[in-house]
Amino acid sequence: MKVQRRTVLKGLLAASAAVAAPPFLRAQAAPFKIGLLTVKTGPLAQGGNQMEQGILTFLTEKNKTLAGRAIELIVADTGGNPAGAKTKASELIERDKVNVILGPLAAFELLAITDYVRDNATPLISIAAAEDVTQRKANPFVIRPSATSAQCCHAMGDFASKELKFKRAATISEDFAFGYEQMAGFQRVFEDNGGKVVKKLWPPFVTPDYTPYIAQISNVDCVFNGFAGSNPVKFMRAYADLGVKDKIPLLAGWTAMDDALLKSLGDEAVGVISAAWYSSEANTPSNKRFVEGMQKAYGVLPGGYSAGMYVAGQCVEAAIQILGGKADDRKALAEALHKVSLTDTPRGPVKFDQYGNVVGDVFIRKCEKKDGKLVNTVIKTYPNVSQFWSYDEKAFLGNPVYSRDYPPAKNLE
Amino acid sequence: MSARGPRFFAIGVAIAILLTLPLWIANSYYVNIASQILLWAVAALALNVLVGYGGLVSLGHAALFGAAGYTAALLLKAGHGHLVADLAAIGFTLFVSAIFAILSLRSTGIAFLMITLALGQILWGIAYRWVSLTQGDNGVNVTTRPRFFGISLATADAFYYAVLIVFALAVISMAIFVRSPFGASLRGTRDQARRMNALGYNVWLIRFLAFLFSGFWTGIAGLLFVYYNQFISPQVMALQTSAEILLMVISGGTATLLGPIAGAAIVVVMKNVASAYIERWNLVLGVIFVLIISFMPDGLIPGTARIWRSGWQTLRARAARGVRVS
Amino acid sequence: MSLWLTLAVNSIALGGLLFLLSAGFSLIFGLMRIPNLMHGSFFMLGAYFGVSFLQQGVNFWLAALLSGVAMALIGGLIERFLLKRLSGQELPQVLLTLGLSFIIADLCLMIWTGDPWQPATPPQLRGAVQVAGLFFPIYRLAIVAVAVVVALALWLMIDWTRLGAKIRAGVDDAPIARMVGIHVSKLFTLIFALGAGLAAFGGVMGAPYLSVYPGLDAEMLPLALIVVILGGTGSLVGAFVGSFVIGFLYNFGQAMFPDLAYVILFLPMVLVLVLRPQGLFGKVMS
Amino acid sequence: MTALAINALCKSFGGLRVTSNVNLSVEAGERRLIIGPNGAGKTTLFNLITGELSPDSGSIELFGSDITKLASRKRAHLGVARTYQIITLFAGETILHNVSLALLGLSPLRWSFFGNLDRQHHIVESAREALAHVGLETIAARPLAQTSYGERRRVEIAMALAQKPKLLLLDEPFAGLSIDERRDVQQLLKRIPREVSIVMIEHNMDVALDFAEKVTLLHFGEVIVEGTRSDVVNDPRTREVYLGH
Repeated sequence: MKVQRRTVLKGLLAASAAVAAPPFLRAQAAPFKIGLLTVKTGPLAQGGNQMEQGILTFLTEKNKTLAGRAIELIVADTGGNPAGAKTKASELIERDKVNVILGPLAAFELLAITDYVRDNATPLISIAAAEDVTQRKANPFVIRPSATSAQCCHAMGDFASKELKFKRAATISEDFAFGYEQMAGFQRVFEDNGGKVVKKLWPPFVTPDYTPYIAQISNVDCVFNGFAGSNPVKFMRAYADLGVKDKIPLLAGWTAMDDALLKSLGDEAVGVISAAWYSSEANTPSNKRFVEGMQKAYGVLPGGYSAGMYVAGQCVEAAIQILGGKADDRKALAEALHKVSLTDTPRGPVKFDQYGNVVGDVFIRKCEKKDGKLVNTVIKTYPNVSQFWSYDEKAFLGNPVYSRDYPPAKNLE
Repeated sequence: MSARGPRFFAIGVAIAILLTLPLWIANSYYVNIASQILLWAVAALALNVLVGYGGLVSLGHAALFGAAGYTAALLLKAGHGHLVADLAAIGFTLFVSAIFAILSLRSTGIAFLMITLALGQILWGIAYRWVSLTQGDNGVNVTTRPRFFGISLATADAFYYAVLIVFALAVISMAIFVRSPFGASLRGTRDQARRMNALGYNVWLIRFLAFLFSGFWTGIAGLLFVYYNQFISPQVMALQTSAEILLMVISGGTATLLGPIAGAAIVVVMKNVASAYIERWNLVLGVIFVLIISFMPDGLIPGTARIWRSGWQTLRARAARGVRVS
Repeated sequence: MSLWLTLAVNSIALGGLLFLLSAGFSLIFGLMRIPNLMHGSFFMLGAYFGVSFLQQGVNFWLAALLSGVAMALIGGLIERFLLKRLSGQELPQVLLTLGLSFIIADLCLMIWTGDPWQPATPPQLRGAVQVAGLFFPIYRLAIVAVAVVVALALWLMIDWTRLGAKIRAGVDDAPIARMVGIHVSKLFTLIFALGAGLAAFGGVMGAPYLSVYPGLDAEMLPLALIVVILGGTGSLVGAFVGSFVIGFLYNFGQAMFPDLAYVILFLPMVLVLVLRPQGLFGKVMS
Repeated sequence: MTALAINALCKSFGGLRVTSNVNLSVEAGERRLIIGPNGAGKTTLFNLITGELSPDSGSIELFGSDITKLASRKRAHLGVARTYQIITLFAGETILHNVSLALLGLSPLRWSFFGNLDRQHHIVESAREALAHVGLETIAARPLAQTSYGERRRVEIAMALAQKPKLLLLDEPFAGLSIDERRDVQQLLKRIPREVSIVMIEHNMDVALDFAEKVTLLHFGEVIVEGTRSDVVNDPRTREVYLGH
């Protein structure tokens, strides 16, 4: 804790030094360019818009000046596909010469550009969850202030087995890497605590009707779902409509019960327990500012996509502070970003492990209806959760990356 | 016949511009955009063989594009050399094209479109679901670009010239193909399939070979794509990509050499360049298509040529009148 | 046991929704030979209209009807001012309908944002039927009932009215219909409007269980295509049977062959097209 | 030698018999006229001979060899050529290109990916020759869209002739022509050498009668009368078919 505070203090000193510097020095510095890789068209635009709102809220709050540097934000729309992400990353890096990139949204977009940002030595702060980007293929230019796919799911597995005392679980998630990794994390901790995952269902990303999958669920204590985008809305309605929700409690990953999604959900979401790395209920000063700013500017309750970008903005600010005046050296910036340690962010304290992934709190929330509105009430906080959970880092990295087949599901029925 | 002079001049200017492009576009980003236009133009030219000259509208070409890209990416990842990977990619694409052709050429028109669409979706589904082979939506990274005669294609400029060479070969082969007896036969099957049969042509085989020819160049474009992005994932095989290539062909003008190239330029520029300035670029792209089709139903290139000609004639007529008056 | 029963009942429910989606598509395709690649957009836009009406406090059924009418108007205008000029030109029609679908998708994103919307199930139809351990939402059964009513209405219209006779003549042979004095041009506008309206109506009906979100258009279009291909173009019976066949294929396929989930609908489509290009109920097109 | 021998040929569409047990024998070099009212099954018979339709039963022999099961394109290579009642040309091309396509269909060159069709001299020369035969050589380069109906009829014939057929099937070559144009086409048909056997369908007896040695009357898919010109004209059944009593 002490070390953290000292870094922050040092950062603050640097900031005040920057402010105190003679005006002509500040005026000479070209604006610090932040490139935002987001999605503004197509099916993923929901999360993409929230990302943009998050960083805009942060920059507005800071009056577009971070640690004394004027900030220029350049927004690029990838269209939600890897090739688009690559082209837009090259637009930001080669044409606009940005100092740092925030984004992209989806794991498959991130994977398409990690080699590219390393080759072009541009720091990237992503909220995409692909595990290996901060594990076996850790990239010195990438940090992730949100969470790996499994980071919250480990906690969910723990909570489901230890606190809820569930013994048998089914999992359901989209048939893609984000889903595999989430379900794997849940399964690993749940089974290590004596539980059994007896059914794993993988509907395609595009599934008009989840009934064929839901109908297969029976004889379990709980169902863990990891849906993302607009899918959770569809899934949870079907889950409730088919009468399963009254019999089998539903657990969820962060994307499935994100606070920003609550306005799209109805009574079917009441009672769902979720694990998330951000809660709009969190009682930190910065979160209050953030939630207020989002309410004021957009009239919405923020969720993880916005919060992730707000935190990313804070990381950029802290890194500039660490570097004092030399924030234009991208390699140094990447190193500084790894060293960032923040005590007050909307998601709580944030620091990074040596692979660039966040170590931070994970909240277990229960969805309730208060004054006619849905809220995710925090019922337990797991502090300082690492991407490796309580496992030994070396052993963790010695295993294959989480996937559909790893860890193997030995208890399927 | 007198149109030959200006035409050669225009072609000469185009070649000069393409050859010197990286010199006066200093920024590698724009050079990369030029490479993208050329590589998509190759794909559009390939599809145009079927759509424009064969009258066979395929909505499954993204699968062929992806088949080449995946074969190359997976073989490279397995440690094979570029030559082996590329040859195998083309071979596999031809094989897939042959299967597509055998199944889809039982019909023409809308039914052909539907079969190719369904086959494309099936291949896309395989790329998505066969995770142990394709790594699903995580995609496959390609770590290196090939070297040509000792020249690395890692830089934007070098890669541009490599794509330009391939593009030029594609254009030349299309130009030869269109004029060739086989090209004439294919156009005949488009216009009067039954009569062609009665004249002694093997209509099915002509279409089959045209499909392979189209598949070959689609595969080449797929290879360029995977080397350009150094990455491939199932998204590129989705219906949207097939539709995009088809839109390039139709908006530019089917059965023309320049049309698909112009169409590719429109789509690539809108998607990648205009999107940086216009937030609702997708809407603008849609509006552009609607405008093209409203004012030039035969496509941008034939439409512009028509307007150009009639404008020229009015000008000349007006000039002639002016002379008389004075 | 209850799994199979649930799947079977749900197959029928999904079939009902698919019929609402594809009946109009089949008519447009069969009569006008237009590959209407914005049919999914009609469905999505209709659903969004419905969402907005519902937010204004409009009754659910009224919202569905209003949305259908609004979409029919839009569809009619599109046909009258854009598609009409391209009659018989397949490729320009493809370009136009795809271009319009881009526009509609982006407009929806602008107006209704990227957030998913899921209207509440109409209060009269909430709850579930419970028989012998089977639990099934009433609303989905209501969709089947609506689909059957719509099918009957369409059938009555086509088989028993003058308009229907004209449509049948038009489907069979447009030039001849024109010769015997049927105003094909007006008929086409009407059919296109009807198809658009039906899709929009279906969109509202589907909204409480599919929800509405960007990308819904691209999800629904292939389904409409598959239904019509399977059933045969221009055949109402074909669209009806095709919808339920796809409903069953989808439900049982997803549950029984999860590894084939992506191709479960396209494999039969290829099979039908290769073996019987005119579809199960279609006539041979020359 | 028999050029064309048709034995007990049958074809139905749905329940409708359009070719009913047709027997027909055309000698080498013969000119045969097939007449019959609309819907008699004349064009269907042509489609069966060229292989564009396949018969339900019966057989077709061309110069003694059975071609019943042979693909349409292979029959073209054996020397069967035809014209169409409804003009079936390549509308976007020139007259010369249309005829060149007919020639290319029988040439192995059709598979060539290289070279320019318009510069294949022997094909272009033969095409010009065929066009000269029908009197269109001066407008060979004209796009088809700019030609008259009568000229298109002649292009049809030129395409068939260009293939140097052994058996030429003419489907209503006079349909829609003016009196002058008819005379031109009559002249042109007369000039066709005797190595070519010709079967001609004509709805209108007057134009074509003097062309043929033998006439076959088809009605509802059946051969009603067959014989010399006068035999058929004078046969009461002919009158019944044509005048309806």
